[in-house]
Amino acid sequence: MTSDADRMLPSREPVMLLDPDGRPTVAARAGLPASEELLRGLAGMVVARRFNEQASALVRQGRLAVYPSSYGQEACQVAAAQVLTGEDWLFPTYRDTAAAVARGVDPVEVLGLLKGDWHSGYDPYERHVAPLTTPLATQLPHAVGVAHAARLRGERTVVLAMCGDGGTSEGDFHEALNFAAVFRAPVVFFVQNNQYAISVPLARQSAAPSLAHKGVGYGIPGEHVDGNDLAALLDVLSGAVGRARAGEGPQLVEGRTYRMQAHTNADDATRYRADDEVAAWAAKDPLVRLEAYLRTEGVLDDARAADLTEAAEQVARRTRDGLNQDVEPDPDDLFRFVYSQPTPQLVEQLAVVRDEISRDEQSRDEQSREETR
Amino acid sequence: MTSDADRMLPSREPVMLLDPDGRPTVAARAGLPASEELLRGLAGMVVARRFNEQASALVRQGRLAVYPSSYGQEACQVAAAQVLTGEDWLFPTYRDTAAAVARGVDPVEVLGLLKGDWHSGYDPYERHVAPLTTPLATQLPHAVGVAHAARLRGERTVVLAMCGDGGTSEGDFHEALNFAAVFRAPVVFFVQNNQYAISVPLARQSAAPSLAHKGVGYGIPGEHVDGNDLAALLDVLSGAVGRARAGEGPQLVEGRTYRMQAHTNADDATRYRADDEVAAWAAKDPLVRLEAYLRTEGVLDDARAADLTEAAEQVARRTRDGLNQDVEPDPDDLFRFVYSQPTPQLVEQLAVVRDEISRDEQSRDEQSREETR
Amino acid sequence: MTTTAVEHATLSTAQAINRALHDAMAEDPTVLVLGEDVGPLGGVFRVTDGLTAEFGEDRCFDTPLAEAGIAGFAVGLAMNGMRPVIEMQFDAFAYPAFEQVVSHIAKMRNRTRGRVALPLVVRIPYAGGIGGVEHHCDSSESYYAHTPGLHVVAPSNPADAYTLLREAIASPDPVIFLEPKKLYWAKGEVVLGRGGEPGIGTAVVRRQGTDATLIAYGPTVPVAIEAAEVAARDGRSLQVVDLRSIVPFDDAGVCAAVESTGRAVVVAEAAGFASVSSEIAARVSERCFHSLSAPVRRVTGFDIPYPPPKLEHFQLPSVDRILDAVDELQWEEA
Amino acid sequence: MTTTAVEHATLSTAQAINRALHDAMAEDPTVLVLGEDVGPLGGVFRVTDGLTAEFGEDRCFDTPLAEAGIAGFAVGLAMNGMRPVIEMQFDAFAYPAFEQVVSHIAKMRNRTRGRVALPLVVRIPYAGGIGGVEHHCDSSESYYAHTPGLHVVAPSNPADAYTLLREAIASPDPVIFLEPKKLYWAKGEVVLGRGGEPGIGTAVVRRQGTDATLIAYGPTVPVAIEAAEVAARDGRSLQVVDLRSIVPFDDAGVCAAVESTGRAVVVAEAAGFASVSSEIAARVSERCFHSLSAPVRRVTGFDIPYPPPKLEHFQLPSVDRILDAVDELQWEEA
Ligand SMILES: Cc1ncc(C[n+]2csc(CCOP(=O)(O)OP(=O)(O)O)c2C)c(N)n1
Ligand SMILES: Cc1ncc(C[n+]2csc(CCOP(=O)(O)OP(=O)(O)O)c2C)c(N)n1
Ligand SMILES: [Mg+2]
Ligand SMILES: [Mg+2]
Repeated sequence: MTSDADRMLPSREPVMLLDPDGRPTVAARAGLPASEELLRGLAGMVVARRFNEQASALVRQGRLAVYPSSYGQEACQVAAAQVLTGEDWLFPTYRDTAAAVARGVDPVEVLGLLKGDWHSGYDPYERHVAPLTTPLATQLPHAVGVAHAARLRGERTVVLAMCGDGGTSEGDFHEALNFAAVFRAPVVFFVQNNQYAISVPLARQSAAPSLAHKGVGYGIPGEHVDGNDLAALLDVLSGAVGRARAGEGPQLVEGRTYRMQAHTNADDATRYRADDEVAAWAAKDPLVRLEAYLRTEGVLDDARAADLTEAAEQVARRTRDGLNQDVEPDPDDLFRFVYSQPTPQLVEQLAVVRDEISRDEQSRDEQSREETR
Repeated sequence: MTSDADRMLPSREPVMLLDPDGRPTVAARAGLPASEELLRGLAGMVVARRFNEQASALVRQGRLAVYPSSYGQEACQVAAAQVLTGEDWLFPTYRDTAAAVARGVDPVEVLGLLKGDWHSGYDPYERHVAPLTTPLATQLPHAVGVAHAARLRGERTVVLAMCGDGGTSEGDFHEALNFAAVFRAPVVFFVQNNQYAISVPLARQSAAPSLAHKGVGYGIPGEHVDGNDLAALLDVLSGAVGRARAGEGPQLVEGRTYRMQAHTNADDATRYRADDEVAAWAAKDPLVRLEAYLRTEGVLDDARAADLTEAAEQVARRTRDGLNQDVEPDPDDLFRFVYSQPTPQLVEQLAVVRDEISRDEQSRDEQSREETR
Repeated sequence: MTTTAVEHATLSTAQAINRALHDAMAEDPTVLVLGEDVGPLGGVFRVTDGLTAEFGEDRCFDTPLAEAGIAGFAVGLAMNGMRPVIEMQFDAFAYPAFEQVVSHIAKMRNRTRGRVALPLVVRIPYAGGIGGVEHHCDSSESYYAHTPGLHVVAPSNPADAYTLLREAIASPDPVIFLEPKKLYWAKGEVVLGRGGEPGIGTAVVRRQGTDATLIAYGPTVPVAIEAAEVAARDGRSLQVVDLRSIVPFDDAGVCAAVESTGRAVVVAEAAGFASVSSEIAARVSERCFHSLSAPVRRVTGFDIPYPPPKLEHFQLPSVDRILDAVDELQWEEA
Repeated sequence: MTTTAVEHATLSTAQAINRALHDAMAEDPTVLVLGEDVGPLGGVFRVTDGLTAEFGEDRCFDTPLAEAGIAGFAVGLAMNGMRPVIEMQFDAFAYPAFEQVVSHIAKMRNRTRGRVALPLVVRIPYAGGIGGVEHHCDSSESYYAHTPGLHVVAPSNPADAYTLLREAIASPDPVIFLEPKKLYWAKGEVVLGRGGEPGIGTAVVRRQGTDATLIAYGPTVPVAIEAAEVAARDGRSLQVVDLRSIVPFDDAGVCAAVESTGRAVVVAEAAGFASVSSEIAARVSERCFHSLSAPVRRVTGFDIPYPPPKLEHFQLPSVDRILDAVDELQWEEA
């Protein structure tokens, strides 16, 4: 019994394969992910970083209502997508736009929610990416249900479900992990512990030795990993995905990272954290260390780096262009998707809106006719 | 960090100090609770057992609507009350009537909920026993709040909050333990794992190595104990209460016991469990083993045992007598306690009821006058 | 034109629901039944009795004790090709799932522009009249009816219980299916199979009448019918409308009924304030204003927590209280 | 008779609430403020700004991110001598706490025959009109108003925000305190201190008028006033009633107002079905039936999930939509 429990407890320190300077750690002697995987990961991170910057710029330009940036968390964002196959599912939170982009969702559609056109901009079935979920942790039981349904049909699908350190405090986190464990659902719960829930620091969120220690209470193996080390993330997450796929049930992975920017553009992080804390984490940037390693290994040179930057630039351009297009939302949409068929009540209510619009148009027409007269 | 975690993990096997035959185990070499404590505990269990039997009989006689019996769980019921001082608080679930009685609440008032007169029959402040709570695990965050309020005032109060194995699956269990840990609230969470939630066995409730393993995920020491061994329960629970009182924060204790009877009288346990399972647990009866031990030790003899039985008989008599009294509930009560002052709406609604009653009485009077004519 | 042999059976409401679950599961392998104690025990009301035995552990199963988890898990199942039917053990024990119901079950289709449908049913044994203790007798329909994106259905007899549940399970929209507990044991004739009419969204006149209309749903329908029978002995002819579905609401059916009598009493068990009964009264008052000879009256639960067993009869709309309301419909002026 | 120097200040609604919290905390050491981000950050709307600095970590503090936990924890605090004021960060993020609110906060006093009072306040920034994304703009008052045992209050201006919150904190009953987000930045004159009248349970006529009565609360009050101003230019005199408290409801005040005009329009942001606006329409229709020259009309949110920012203006009751409803009050017949 307790040997079982031992197996479920995380390692003493978060797994790190590349140190902040990009040097392989002792743990890396057991092997690092293949170079092409790491290069693919770096490419993803360059895109993610650029995408974060672009989206923040679009907020300043008034093109997005709000943007919760994952700047600094790009290793987690990219690894979450990279360890999955096409048939797998990703369940992102509201902050995980870059992960959705990494999984191939159109960046403009990913930002739909934050642009204000509609609540979700992309088709979840296209890339098997659930809608970005705002109510924290509420998507986790959905992830378990998707995984269980697949398993009932004998499919090999794995679901990777993301949440933040703050999200782990919600009852839904607990219920989801417990359901997954009891039904041995193939779900990898990936907690991005970025040290803050808006202004609330981790210490006010949990007194646990680590968030990965929550696994054993459900009978789920828990592991923590340096969340700014893409190599370690790929290693630990793909191990977890592999075990889930092999029928070993759910897994819990905590990525220790840092929210480098304010919660959203609307937030003022100086109210609750010190600059030197931010600076210390800046020195652990996920892109810097992987780039350093790949250059040392000779896998990356300036030309290749320029290619990555150019590819990221294209994503940024596509994002910018897409968001700069003004789409006039159709008021009929308000009533179109509430049910498969509108209720008689909605039919009446739509008529009210249409009537208002046509009267408005009429009076505008009349006005312009008068003006041209 | 991990050394902290080690400290929070339960022992390999549930703590047992007296084996099912009442023989001290190896673990008991470190000491057993004082004989008078054990005798007090046995007295409590004899009362609890008799109370369970009496209440079940009152259901058969139609005096109680329903009774969820703690028959077989008397050691947990009594220990929960016995380890607390008067200033402490007990938070029982709907099944923990015997624990409330053990804490000195009037047995008739304890059964108020199940008699159907009112939702809660006793004054929670009198003995510091919160109302029996039916929605599972919802009382646990209340317990944390009570503890925190006391601590803010510098009081030494400890709160013991009970729930079942089924209750641990609820989100409120999670949120309560987490709040307690983060605020270092002096709460002992005592899970009576009686192996079933109505018909659902533990294996469908949790895949954890033990429910006590849930502690570490919050930073709370977890321990499990043979829930039919009063000596072990007193030892472990009073240790937990003491540490909580000393400012070491919350503690989690799982008592492994068994619901010997059906969920309530309305349940049919043969639909989901086998007789031999029940029989195996009958051999571990909490009263039998403690009585055997105390007789061996010479603390208990026939005369003393008869005293205990007589005391229990008195509680049963008082319960019976109280429940056999028909109290006509006052319809005004429907409106009296909803707010500190009734809203104008409730004043109107009470008038409707009073009017109906007086018209009923009038027509009954008229009828009887006609009949006597 | 095809002729179908129509199968009938005399069933209690609980049996009719059991049969509907059974028949839906037999027809469609994606229908799953899950919840607390719905497996080997067959549910605390035996509504799911025999389903695990017949369809296996994968099709009808117990879950851990966590209502938000059950609802959220069902969202995932429905997102991925299943048609889950979940049971909330009692009305008030559905509240922990409120967030999942309101923010996801009700909104998923709308959020995703119709791409993610959630064909799931939330079965809730509800309302009082069975001497249940606290938390076991809530009439919670107003919370759901106020939440756009949900269909809310409440049968008043075994036949409707079967027909409406079959339709609910087949529906691409999420349905809150409210089962009046006190009618579980009431027997009636049931037409089996699909295609039983009328469907969700249609109110039905249960009793013809010309003087006033009683509008009821779920557990108050039999009470309204009884009141109409008593009134008939006193020479007053009361019509009884059974809503059957609260959302969608049958404005046409209800208005036609009320306009035919010119008077209306709404009868519902739930606390009246800001409730489904308020909605009915408001709609009827607005839409039938010029046909009304008297204000619309409501006979509802009082605005108090559901009472303990020994006092519950005061809370339940009774025949007498309905007749009192009818008496107040300003007959002198007529 | 004592003469008190009355202190005034010009404050935004957010500042008025901050001041009310501050003054209550200064007067009563048992008043605690807790929730997500209410501490050092001062809340996402800065409503709790400065309270931790002034009163210390024990009096105003952040909790873990768990709304049910916050509400349940507050129940315990209130059971044990404190007066907690909890913040739910946004309307829709209060739903996870629904079970605690409905089964405990609303019922504890009644359950214990008045022995356990829960003097606590649940502050909820609510409703729309600020371009917020999904889950940040719900009008959830109907869920609470339907739940017996809660007081439900919604101020429409800084003065009421201050006065009503002071009274809510002092109340021995639990109060759901709904803060219209879009009014957070609206400034107004505030009378500080206790004893500001009128209190919870009293509606107020915000604008005199003789032709019809607009009944509003919270965020729709300024819109109703604006509509009345526009109507006045067209020669129609509209009265505006501000409910201020939904529960208790001021039947006397509302009826007197409606009877004085004979026509009424209810204006509320929430989806209309089975809502507070249904209740108002039903009550007014029933109680003022013979004074009404036209059916009571409702201008409410549609029965749809709250729309995304670019479409929200269609959902919000607008001046034009209110005036359309007024136009439909059958003036020809008058
Ligand atoms: C149920 C719920 N409560 C509150 C919020 C408001 N809120 C949005 S983000 C956030 C903090 C989230 O912290 P965390 O889970 O650590 O994720 P992060 O923002 O760090 O990515 C809060 C409180 C919400 N979205 N959902
Ligand atoms: C929130 C909630 N959901 C469902 C129920 C119905 N119910 C009553 S007791 C019970 C089983 C409880 O099991 P456990 O927690 O193990 O306690 P035990 O009955 O074994 O003492 C259930 C499901 C409830 N009371 N509360
Ligand atoms: Mg975080
Ligand atoms: Mg149990």
